[in-house]
Amino acid sequence: MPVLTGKELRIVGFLCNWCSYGGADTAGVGRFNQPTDLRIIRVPCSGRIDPLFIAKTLINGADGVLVSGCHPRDCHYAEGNFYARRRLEVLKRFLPILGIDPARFDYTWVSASEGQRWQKVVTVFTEQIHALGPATRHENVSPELLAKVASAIQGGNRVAA
Amino acid sequence: MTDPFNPYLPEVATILETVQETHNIKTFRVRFDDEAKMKAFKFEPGQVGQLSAPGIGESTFVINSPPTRMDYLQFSVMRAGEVTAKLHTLTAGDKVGVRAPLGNAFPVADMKGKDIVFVGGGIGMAPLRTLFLYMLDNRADFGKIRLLYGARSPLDMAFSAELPEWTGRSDIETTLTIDREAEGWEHKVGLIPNVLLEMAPKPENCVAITCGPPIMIKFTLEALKKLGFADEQIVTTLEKRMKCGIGICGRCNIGTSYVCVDGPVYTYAQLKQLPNEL
Amino acid sequence: MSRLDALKTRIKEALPGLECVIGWQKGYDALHNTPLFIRGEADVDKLEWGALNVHNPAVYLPSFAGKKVGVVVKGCDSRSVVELLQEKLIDRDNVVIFSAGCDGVVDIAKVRAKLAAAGLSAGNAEKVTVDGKTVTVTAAGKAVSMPLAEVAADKCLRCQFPNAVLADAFVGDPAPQVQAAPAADADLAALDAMSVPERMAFWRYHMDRCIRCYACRNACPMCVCRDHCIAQSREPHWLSQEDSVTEKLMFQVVHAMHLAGRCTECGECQRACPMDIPVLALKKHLNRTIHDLFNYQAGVDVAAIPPLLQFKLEEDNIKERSW
Amino acid sequence: MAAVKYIPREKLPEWLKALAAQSRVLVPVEEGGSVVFRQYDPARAPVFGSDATAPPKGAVFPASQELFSYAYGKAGEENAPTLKLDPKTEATPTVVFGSKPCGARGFLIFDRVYMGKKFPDPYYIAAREATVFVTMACATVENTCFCHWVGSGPADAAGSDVLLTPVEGGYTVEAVSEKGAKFLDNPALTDGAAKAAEAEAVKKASREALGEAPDIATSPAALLSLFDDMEFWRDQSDKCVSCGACTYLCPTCYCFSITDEGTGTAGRRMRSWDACMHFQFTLEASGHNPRPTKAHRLKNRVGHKFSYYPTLHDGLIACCGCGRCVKSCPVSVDIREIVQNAVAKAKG
Repeated sequence: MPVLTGKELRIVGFLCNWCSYGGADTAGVGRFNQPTDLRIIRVPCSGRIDPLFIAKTLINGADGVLVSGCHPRDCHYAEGNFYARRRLEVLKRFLPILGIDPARFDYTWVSASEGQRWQKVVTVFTEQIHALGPATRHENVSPELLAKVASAIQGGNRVAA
Repeated sequence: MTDPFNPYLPEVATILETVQETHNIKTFRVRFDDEAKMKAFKFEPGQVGQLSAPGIGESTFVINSPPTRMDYLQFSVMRAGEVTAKLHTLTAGDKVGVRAPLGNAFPVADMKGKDIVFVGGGIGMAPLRTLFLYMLDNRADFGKIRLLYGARSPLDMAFSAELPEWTGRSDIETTLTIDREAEGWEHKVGLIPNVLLEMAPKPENCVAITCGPPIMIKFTLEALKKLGFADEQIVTTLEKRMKCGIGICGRCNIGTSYVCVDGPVYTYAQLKQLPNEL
Repeated sequence: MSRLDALKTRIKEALPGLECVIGWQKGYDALHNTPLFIRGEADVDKLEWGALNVHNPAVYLPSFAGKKVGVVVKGCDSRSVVELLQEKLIDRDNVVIFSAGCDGVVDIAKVRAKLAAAGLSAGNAEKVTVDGKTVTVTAAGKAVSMPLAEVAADKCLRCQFPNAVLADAFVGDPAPQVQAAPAADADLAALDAMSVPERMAFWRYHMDRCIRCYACRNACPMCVCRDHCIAQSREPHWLSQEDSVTEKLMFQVVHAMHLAGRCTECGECQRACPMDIPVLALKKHLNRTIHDLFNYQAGVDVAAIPPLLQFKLEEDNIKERSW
Repeated sequence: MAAVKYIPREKLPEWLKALAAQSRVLVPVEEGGSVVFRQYDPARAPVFGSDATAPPKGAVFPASQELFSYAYGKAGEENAPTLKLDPKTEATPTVVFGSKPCGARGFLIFDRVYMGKKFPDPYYIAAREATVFVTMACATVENTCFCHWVGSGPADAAGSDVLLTPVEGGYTVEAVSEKGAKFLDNPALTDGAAKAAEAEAVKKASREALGEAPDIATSPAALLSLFDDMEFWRDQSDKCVSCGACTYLCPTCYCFSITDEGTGTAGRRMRSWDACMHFQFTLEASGHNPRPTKAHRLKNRVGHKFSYYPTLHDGLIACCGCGRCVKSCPVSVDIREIVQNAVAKAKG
């Protein structure tokens, strides 16, 4: 997909059908100014989001991932977002061990009527990703950094040899 | 310098026509885009090809048109997995890849001058069709030709457009059967092995060629044995998961026999020699 | 009576009612034990108990669904059995658990390194004796002694469960708890000390040599999907066949995330890895996260519900971002 | 055969640098506790002492390689849709330096299949022809070594182009093939006649260290006779966890999968290592699987190596006896034991 080099980054949004997708729509209908980096994938519920969707997106080079669902206690399916909250929090804390900046991923709740909140979330998150700049992929680690880390590993099965 | 032959590289072909045979069987008639290659293409009845939907993958199907009719190569595809599901979305004008011919062929030379009994069940009619039509196109070379073709119901019967011709010809004897009574069905009702026993073909100077689902094959073999057919007089075809189609990749072997090159056609006598791993 | 003899006696008594009993026996050389499937009384005498029983036999249990089997376990292995019971992946009535106190098992990679330092190859091991706290390996005619603490598996150094969490036949005296509070995990400490980009380089370095054999997955007692793993599915197409670090690391993420709140840290994934890739570190990190967030440890309570299969209306430790 | 040459240990880098100037040179190096073949880097000392964790199989048969790329063109108002397939069979000139004899000999098993008369494999042939094996004879052997069972030995030059033998202070160097002879033209190599006897003694000693090999000549018939004895195969496979370590690390395992990777409009058809120990290997779209359990699959693996392949290829066993399948197996499944059990059981 064509990216406006230097201007846009690749941010993927997973939005639940019932609240946040509606919230984004409300923001659009209200003609609120928003950055255009976000590509939205609509899912039935934040509880449908396998944390691996996000991990795969980031490992494959996306610059940021934003998840948004219904506010807790407002889930269309009663409790999907409660499960999602646990999974997403675990994932967020898992990312740094992989070498991915956890600031590249956030999750939040936006209801269908909260067009302004959506505008704010998108704007803040996009600015946050722009501050981080384009993501590096594992494949593209610089030879210098690779050599530095490799020389620190003395061999053996251990991380901390 | 021309590149050496690359057995992994499909010929790009165009679908000329498709026929929705049943709810899950679709027939594709294709021609190579390279006319010179199409004109030079040779195969024998029973040989298979790998039909590709590049981007999804390829699967093995018998070329079920006969080598006597080279306007196109015909493949009939039953929807089962990822590749066949993709192929079913294709239509006239779409591109496919074809790697063919692969595998062995029916022992046609051994069948000359003999009576022939075809016993086909469901999609198993596809491999028989190529040989059946080849024999019709060389009718004088063979003795009495009988076809027993069965399916679960009339709606499951592939090649239905051709059935009136097959049943109407006087130089062959065609019997159609379905498993259970259906409205408007004018042919036999009964399981293939039972109908075969009723037909009672004589084994003398005769070859039986059968293909179909495993359970049908099992009971058809029993019926043929009951009728007195020797193992050498019974010919069938095998199916295995294949990737390379050229005897290398290692998944279609039954002991020392690689179904993709040594098969898919085997006599019952040959099958009995193989280890039990169907 | 030794722990081993006591185990043999109990197994012999129970064997007639069981499909088999899974334990360990001597392997192809002195340094390697190997899983044993006791199907007849003559097999019972092959049973071994000790520091070379490195494998987790719980991995085999789900494949015996519907049959009643026995399993000999170390304390750590018993947690896998408990977790399988927690998730109803095996039936309590169909498993008989034999156990004894465990004094720790070796990490063969560490033994290999010790021998290499002495100019010897583990591939020439002729004799291994474990005497209390010392392991002595004879290779190419030379005996090398090493403190068990220096060649024990990492998990043993921080072991909380030297005795089975759950057993039907626990024989002999319980093994003593590891003295002193377990130190922080060295692997995690090392990764914690790295910057985020350094960790990316770390995984790039290690995953590069992954051969995608899936030994880590297949040796994992909690990887119960086995033949139906999404790593090898085309629909959905989670992983491609490209020989890239991205694909290889992505599988480790799949494995780790599917173990979140379920992993008992038996270490089989890393032990099984023929390429010595430190894949356990990912699970250790997740376990720490799970513990921090939900104060939960997998495989210690048959009645407990894994943390990602439940929730609280107000989470105690999750601080959501305010925009 | 050309005369024996000699290279002192400290001159090896000089020779390696000269080779690396002309081709890709792969040497065994230590990486995170494993020994793997990597492109020669003067800053990383090669490890020649012990056998590499992974053999140099990927030098000729990569874990994953492109067979061809595909690209669809959309139908316009005038033109029909298009499909373009673009194969790449070229290979990089490569020297595999410092593999053990078993690692090089593995390709002799490949050759019979990939260089057959009916369907020679252009990808394999290009890579094979572009690769030279400078092999290191074994001065020591390990518990898992059994090359002498399968008609080979610790100084077997079959499949190699040059054979080095470690001697005091350095290595003797012998050209094995014509291709290899061309590589000895380097000032770092001197006359080695004085070292020849010592080298022969090293070869003899390591061969003797392996001891006598058991008689497994009847393995093809024995394994076939046990085909339907599923209790035997259950017992042999009980502890197997069905991973692919044994096959992927095997210098003779040559099976592969073909998959398409890419988007709907463009991508690549890949060939990648596959393992007969995986359930998916023979799984058919219908759901039927001719090798549904690990017992069936292990039977095929052992059967292929010690029965079917030798039956088809003049008795050549499809195993080079490197022992990696034993050493790297997470549960120590021992193929030697299985073959011996089969031979014994078939004898009755």
